[in-house]
Amino acid sequence: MRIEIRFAGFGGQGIIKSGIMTAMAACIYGGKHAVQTQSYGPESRGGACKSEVVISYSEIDFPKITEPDILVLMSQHAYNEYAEDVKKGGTIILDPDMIPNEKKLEGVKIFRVPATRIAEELGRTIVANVVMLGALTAITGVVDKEALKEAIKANVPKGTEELNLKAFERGYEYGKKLVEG
Amino acid sequence: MRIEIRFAGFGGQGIIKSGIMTAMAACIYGGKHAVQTQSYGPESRGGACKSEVVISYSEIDFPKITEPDILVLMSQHAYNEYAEDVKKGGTIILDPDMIPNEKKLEGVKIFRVPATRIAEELGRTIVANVVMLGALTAITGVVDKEALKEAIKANVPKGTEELNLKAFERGYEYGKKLVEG
Amino acid sequence: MAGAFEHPFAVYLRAAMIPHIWCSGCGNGVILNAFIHALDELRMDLDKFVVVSGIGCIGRTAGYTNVDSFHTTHGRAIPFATGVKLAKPELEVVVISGDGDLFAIGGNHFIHAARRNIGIKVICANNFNYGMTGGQVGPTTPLEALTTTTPYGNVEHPFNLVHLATASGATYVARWTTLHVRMLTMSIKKLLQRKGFSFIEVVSPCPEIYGRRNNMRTGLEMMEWFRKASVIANFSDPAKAEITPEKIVVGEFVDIEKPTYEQLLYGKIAKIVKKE
Amino acid sequence: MAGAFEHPFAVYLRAAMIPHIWCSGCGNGVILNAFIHALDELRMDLDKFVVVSGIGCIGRTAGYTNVDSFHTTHGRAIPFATGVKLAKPELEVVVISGDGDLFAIGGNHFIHAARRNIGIKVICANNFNYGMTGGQVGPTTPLEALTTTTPYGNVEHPFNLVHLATASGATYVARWTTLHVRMLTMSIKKLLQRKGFSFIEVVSPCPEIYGRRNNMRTGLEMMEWFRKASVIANFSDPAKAEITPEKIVVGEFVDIEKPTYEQLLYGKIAKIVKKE
Amino acid sequence: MGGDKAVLTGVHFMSGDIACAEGAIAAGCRFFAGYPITPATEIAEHMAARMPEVGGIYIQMEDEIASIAAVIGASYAGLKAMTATSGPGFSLMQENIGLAVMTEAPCVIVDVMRGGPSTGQPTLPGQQDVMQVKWGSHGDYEIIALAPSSVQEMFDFTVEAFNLAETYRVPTFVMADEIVAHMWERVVIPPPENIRIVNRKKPSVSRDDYMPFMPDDDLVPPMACFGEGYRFHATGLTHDERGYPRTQDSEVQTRLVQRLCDKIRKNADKIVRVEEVMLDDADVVVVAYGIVARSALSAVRRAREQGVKAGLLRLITLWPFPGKHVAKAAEKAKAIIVPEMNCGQIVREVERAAKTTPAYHVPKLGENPHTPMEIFAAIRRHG
Amino acid sequence: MGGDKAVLTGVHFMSGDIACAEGAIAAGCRFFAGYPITPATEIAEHMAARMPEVGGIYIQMEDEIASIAAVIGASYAGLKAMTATSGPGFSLMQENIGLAVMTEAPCVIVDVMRGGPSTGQPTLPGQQDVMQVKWGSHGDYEIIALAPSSVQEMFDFTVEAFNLAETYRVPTFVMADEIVAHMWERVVIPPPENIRIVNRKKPSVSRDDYMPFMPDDDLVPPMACFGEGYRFHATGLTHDERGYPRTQDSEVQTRLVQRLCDKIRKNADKIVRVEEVMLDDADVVVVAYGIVARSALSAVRRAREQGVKAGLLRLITLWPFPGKHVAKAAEKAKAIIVPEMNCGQIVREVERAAKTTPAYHVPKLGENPHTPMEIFAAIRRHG
Amino acid sequence: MVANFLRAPMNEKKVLKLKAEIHILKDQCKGCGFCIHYCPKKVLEESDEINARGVHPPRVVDEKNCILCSFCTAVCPDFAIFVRGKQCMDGC
Amino acid sequence: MVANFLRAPMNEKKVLKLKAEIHILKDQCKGCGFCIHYCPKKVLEESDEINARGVHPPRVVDEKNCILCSFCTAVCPDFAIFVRGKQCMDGC
Ligand SMILES: Cc1ncc(C[n+]2csc(CCOP(=O)(O)OP(=O)(O)O)c2C)c(N)n1
Ligand SMILES: Cc1ncc(C[n+]2csc(CCOP(=O)(O)OP(=O)(O)O)c2C)c(N)n1
Ligand code: SF4
Ligand code: SF4
Ligand code: SF4
Ligand code: SF4
Repeated sequence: MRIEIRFAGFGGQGIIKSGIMTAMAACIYGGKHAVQTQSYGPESRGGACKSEVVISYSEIDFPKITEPDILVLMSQHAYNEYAEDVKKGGTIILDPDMIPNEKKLEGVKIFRVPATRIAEELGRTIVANVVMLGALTAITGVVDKEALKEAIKANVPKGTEELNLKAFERGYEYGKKLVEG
Repeated sequence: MRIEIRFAGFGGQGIIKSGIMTAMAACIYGGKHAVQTQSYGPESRGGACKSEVVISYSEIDFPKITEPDILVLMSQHAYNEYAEDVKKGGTIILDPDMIPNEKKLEGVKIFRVPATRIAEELGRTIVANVVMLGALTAITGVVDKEALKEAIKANVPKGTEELNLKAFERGYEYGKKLVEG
Repeated sequence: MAGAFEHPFAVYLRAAMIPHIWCSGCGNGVILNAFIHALDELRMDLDKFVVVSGIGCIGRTAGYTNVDSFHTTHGRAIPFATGVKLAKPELEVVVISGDGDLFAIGGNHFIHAARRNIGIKVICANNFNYGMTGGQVGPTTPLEALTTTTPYGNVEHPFNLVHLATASGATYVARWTTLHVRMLTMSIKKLLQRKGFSFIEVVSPCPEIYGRRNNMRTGLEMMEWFRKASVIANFSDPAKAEITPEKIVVGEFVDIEKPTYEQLLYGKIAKIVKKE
Repeated sequence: MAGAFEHPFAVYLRAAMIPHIWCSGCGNGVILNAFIHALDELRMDLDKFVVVSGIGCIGRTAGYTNVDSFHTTHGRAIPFATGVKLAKPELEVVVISGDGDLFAIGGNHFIHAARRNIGIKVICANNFNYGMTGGQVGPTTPLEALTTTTPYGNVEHPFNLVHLATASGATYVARWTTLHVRMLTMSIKKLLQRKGFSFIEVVSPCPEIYGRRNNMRTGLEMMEWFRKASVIANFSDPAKAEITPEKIVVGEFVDIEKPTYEQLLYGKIAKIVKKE
Repeated sequence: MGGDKAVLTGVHFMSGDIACAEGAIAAGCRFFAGYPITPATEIAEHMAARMPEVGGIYIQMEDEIASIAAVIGASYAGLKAMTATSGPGFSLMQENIGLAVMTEAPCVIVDVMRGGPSTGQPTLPGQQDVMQVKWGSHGDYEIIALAPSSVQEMFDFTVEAFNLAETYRVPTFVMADEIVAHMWERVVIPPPENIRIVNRKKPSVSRDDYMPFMPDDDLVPPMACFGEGYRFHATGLTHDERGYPRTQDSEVQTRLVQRLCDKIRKNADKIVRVEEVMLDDADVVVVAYGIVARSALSAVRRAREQGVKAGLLRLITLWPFPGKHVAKAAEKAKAIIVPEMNCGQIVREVERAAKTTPAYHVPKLGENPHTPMEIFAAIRRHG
Repeated sequence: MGGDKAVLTGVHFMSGDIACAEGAIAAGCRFFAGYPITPATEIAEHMAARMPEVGGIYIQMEDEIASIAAVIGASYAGLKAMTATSGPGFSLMQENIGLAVMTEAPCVIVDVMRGGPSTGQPTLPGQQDVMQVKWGSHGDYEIIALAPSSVQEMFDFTVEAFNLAETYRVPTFVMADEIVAHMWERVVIPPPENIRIVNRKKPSVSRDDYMPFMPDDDLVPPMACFGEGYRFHATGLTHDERGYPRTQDSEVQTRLVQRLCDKIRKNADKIVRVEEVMLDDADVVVVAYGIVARSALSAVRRAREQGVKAGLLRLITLWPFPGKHVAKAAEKAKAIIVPEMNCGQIVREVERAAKTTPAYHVPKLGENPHTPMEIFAAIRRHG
Repeated sequence: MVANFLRAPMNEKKVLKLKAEIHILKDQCKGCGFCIHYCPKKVLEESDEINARGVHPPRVVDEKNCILCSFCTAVCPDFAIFVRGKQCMDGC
Repeated sequence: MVANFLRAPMNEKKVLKLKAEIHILKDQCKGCGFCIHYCPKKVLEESDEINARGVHPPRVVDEKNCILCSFCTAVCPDFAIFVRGKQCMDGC
């Protein structure tokens, strides 16, 4: 089993951290093999940015993604660039507020999580990525919920653990609802 | 025919120029092939210094000296280093005032030309090398006298031509006397 | 090319390269704006105008200005510009680059170009750190400031750039902040009209990278610091032109005449060529 | 090793490397002499003493002094010394090198070490040109001087090294000529006793290479120029410390206290290590 | 000083750059001088945070030239020292890498390769400096260079690099790439007692007898350091065994430069490391290193699944080049495939060693290494 | 400007360094930026005296990095430009040589090789930078390098270097050595009309249509210069045909870097030059270049006199490497002898090309090149 | 000159007045707030709208207060705002 | 201290005087003339002798005039001259 996940958005949205936390959860707290790689441009903020995670039961040779099973998209640009890359039958989770223009995609499961809005409600837009992680966990089960919570605690700035866990839960609930319809 | 000449002394004695003038005389004004190479140390003045000339009727491949036919030596250090390199039957021209300690050498023609003293008499120690060139010409005939005079004129600082030609003549006469016994 | 957007300065910009890469609230855009403003007011001949930058956030400037332009390696804008200026002295050659580019890796070229009085013009965006590489300490970072490579506080004394430029021999030296857009534009106009090596330091907000770590999370907060701390002291002693949390001394510090390198050099050449 | 010759300073020298390579009348030997004199008077612990030089005639100094010594590449004496000093702050680290080495190719390292106030000591032999490579123009060559690469007269304005050092942040700055052997020795003693980045420029004759082309054929003639032109002006404005045919301003210019880089750094380290 | 904090024994999830920094600290590195550059900056940043905790020195110099010079200085002052950079900075370091070679200063230099030439693609990977690391400085010399393929190896090989540097008194290189450096993976840091640490040989003679460049039988001279009372001299000029300049002597030059080369060449069998996978009966041999070796392994496995007798020769040391291993593998093989993230570099060494067995280069530039499929296709094509 | 004084038609007795400077001036070089270093200093000194006479610029920069940067600047401003240095300075130039490659700035760089590594033996010769010239900068690239054997060739090859630089928009190197540079020999400077001069292609389109990095069929883009009204941009970053940075695009990187390599590789047959002496029936082939080729010629002649079928393949272009010529010579030969003033550099390329024909390296360091006898002995040994 | 940054002609007695035309290139704006904050007449404010870059560009509160100082134009890092003076009769 | 550059103890009342002992290491000398020229008491002059380096080293004209200022020692670039004060009774 090899699962490929791509997170994409723009610099400043915590895209890269999302990948790291997911991979770490799968690996350190989940006992699987996992690797995270990334790609970003010259802009310090606002540039296109992506983070790729491969999770597997066996050792991972090729660490990059060829055909993502899951896409987590947080900007229009990311959507335009990557939405069509997803594997047949794969999953796209996106923030509809950041992606006003969707095109028609066939054979793909699409979940719309207004992560930025939820994060704003929590008082810090910056945790939108963690909201997304919650939704990702609920929707795909690709990583264990508790494992991801551990990974979040290990990766966010001291003092913001609670806020982040709350964001995660909010995302998780939102995702749950979407799956359960 | 390939003739190898080595000039050696210390920095500031005009050793390198001597080689250039000799080679230039042989080549430009003498119609032969000639090449000059050099070697010197880190000292701007006073360091060991040598200048090598190869003269030939045919094109010169290897431009360095393996066994000099002629040595022109102007310091004790140069004498100690090189005197024994000379080809059997070869010629050494040296300045005895600069080389107080000579060892016994067999099968070599030795000519002692007090070039520095003669140059001092002419008022400029700096022309000792040109005195030596005069003696070299007279003793070995390896370059044509007029050719060397042309080379000297082309190479010494403007305004010093006369002094240098005088030095050359003095060396030439001294050498002549030595050969003619 | 112009008209891709309708700002009156659009013709001065390469539309395909805009939007620029700079963060929201970054001072680099303000500097570019002031620079173009000065070009515009002086009606410079853009066919005889060269912008050279090194590597860094502000180093992208060369790519944005719609004139002959070159984006050198990190730190080498000044010697490249020197080559251009000497080869074609009729060109106006302006270097726009960062404090890291010009004064860390490129410091030697700066002091030598100033010493020689090469007629190039240098505008430095001083944002107190290396923006492009994510906010490391640089030669202008204040003591005790936090950066990614001074997590326990900076132990390096920063340069006083106007003092250094003066001691190196620059003939025009000024410092402004990005809040002083009017003075800055006026100063850039002077810089472009001087003959000799001329230098303007622009204290500039880098909110995303520097500000964030030092309690100024937005460009506005940094601009407010500039507003509160700035003291204009024209032609005061460059040695005393400090930048501290409380005080940023700005103004013009040097404005003198001295024969340029290219004047002296072409003077010699003219004499020698004539002699032949 | 000592005793190969019987001068009282012989123990400070590596006998196998003497005689040095310097020309008759070269000031480098005078500087070495004054340096050893200062070491001797201060009874420095020679086991805790490092001399670092770059490339050039004076750069051979490291090889002559009988202490731990390193002869770096051209221009890199200061960053090498920085590595030594930070790694073992208990060592006294002195850089002795040329104006070309320290201020042409190495200029950037100088201004940054001064800025950081690294506790290394720098002595620069300023002989107005590159001696080792046969006398090319350098950053200290006077305007209009003749060198092998300025056959029509120099068009580059020279640095004022004491001004540059001051503007860069040096805490001790002095200039002497090789004729001022007493003051120079006293000054080197001070330099060795200061904590911060300290700098002495020694104006020094290079008769064979520089003097010859500029109407001073011997060391004596150059020393006579120094004698006639020198004006001692202690703690005068470094900006005005000129070197012209008529006037050589010498003296001490700066002598201040400021925490050194290694004090600040080791201070931080001590706190952090303790915290654990 | 800082013993406990030095080796972070345990299981971690780290980026390659951080693992590299931790490897250095575990190996005993206590001096880091550098200048920020993508994608090596995080090594510096991590060192800046960690060095003070272990009583070590972090200094950010004014450029890369100063960084390597300071590293050599610290090495001579007795510390294990390192710097990290990427292509543009690596090019700037070349002159003083030569100084480290000539003065036999043990030190470690990490080059995190990005897309070149020139400023190129700062945030994308490359394997374009693998010839430069051998030939980038003027003059003849030999160095040691390792190529990690994983975050774990960023840790392990950095430790190893220090050991090799100290053993042979030679600058030793970790030739990483942007992917390996920025990638996050699991890293296991062993307890200190399980990490092999080598320290430079010290002189056993008195000051008067000490000759800083007199080699032992292994061609490596014991190394005194500044402040230890040996009062010795070192220079980048050609020097005799005492360290004194001998710029006119051909014999001294021959002896010195030949030894500097030979101490690596003659010890090459001890230094060289490769990983051999299914080579015994391989018709097609893939020679790969660094991040590409992972794709290659995948491709070789797939080929075997499909009945193609493919094997992988992974180069762990790029330099000294494992020529013998290539020659051996080439003997039995019909073809050699050399996928590299460049326009053809190590393939030249492979060709040299493989003699008549043809070597096919598979170039790749930009963001991604070769996919396993791309290498598999090449195996198919030439197998 | 200065037309009459530019070409000193006639017979001269000159040093190699002076001949090189005169060659540059004859080729149209009007900008020299440099930093003194033995044994290349005399080129700078001669340029300092001569440039003003022909209306050109001589500037001594603060170091070699600045020198090459200024040369690139002057080249972009439209002048033919050059610098000259030796090993230590050459190493420092590497980063910006990469910039010249990436921005396709025609320029000439003379490296007068001395004994290395590091400061080494400043006044003695070497051939130790011949791999560095190909691999010294980070990233993939190709350059052109010529190896003169005589003072006459110091003149001729410098002219040729400018022509190649202008033709291919690539930094072109004259790899001299201390002997050739300091040696005095006869030089014949032809009348201007007999000297072939090539100037860079200029754009034939308007400003709006001009794409500064859009190649013609020969893979070389026409070059506008600053101040000509094209208002174009150039960068050391990976860029598209307009010169705009494209740092995230793998395709642009592949297209650009591959073209930069291919414009030399695919034109190699036009660029490569060798001299072949008695190769037709040669059992033993000596491959040599630079000053050593003269000894080799002598040795080959001596061998023939003694009935040994020896031949000489002299490499005039070191890069692109004349691999085809070596391969052809190797086909018939029993052995190849490669005498070099280094510890084994070009011999590696020879081995690569010669496949199974064994190549024997004859190293030599210090003051003198191999004597003809030494090479002859090697011919005997392996012949 | 391409741009036309005229200061309000305070001392002209006659007829014409300059009316400000404030142009905001919304999608260019990165939302730094400089124009809003440093407008001497508080002519601008943050809008509710979210633009292509995910920020709230400025909007004009009351164009009439604008004194055409052009500070907003000059301080905008993104060339996203500029002001033109339109001649009109008093009171238009 | 290894060296022993004492100034003449002017203010010691008693007995002893310092007699100068000028040591010239002839073959070290490069003949720059600094010591001769800058000796305040003109104690030294150029000798006729030519040394190993081909120059005329200094020689002492009159040791008695030496005031032990050691300037010659300090200014010599080649460590070729040094002065020692030897204690002796007045008049020795
Ligand atoms: C030789 C080299 N070293 C390091 C770098 C990495 N680098 C790119 S930009 C930069 C710093 C830029 O800082 P500054 O000039 O202050 O500009 P800013 O980004 O802050 O505008 C560095 C270190 C490089 N490109 N080349
Ligand atoms: C990188 C490099 N460039 C150039 C040189 C050649 N070089 C050796 S010494 C020197 C100049 C020395 O001048 P300075 O420092 O003033 O010392 P001086 O010889 O005058 O005492 C130069 C340019 C070198 N060794 N290395
Ligand atoms: S990182 Fe700083 S300097 Fe760079 S664009 Fe962002 S705010 Fe500006
Ligand atoms: S060349 Fe000049 S600096 Fe060098 S040793 Fe001679 S006099 Fe001294
Ligand atoms: S022109 Fe002046 S007054 Fe008008 S909106 Fe802009 S800043 Fe405000
Ligand atoms: S100054 Fe420009 S970028 Fe900033 S808020 Fe105003 S319009 Fe937007």
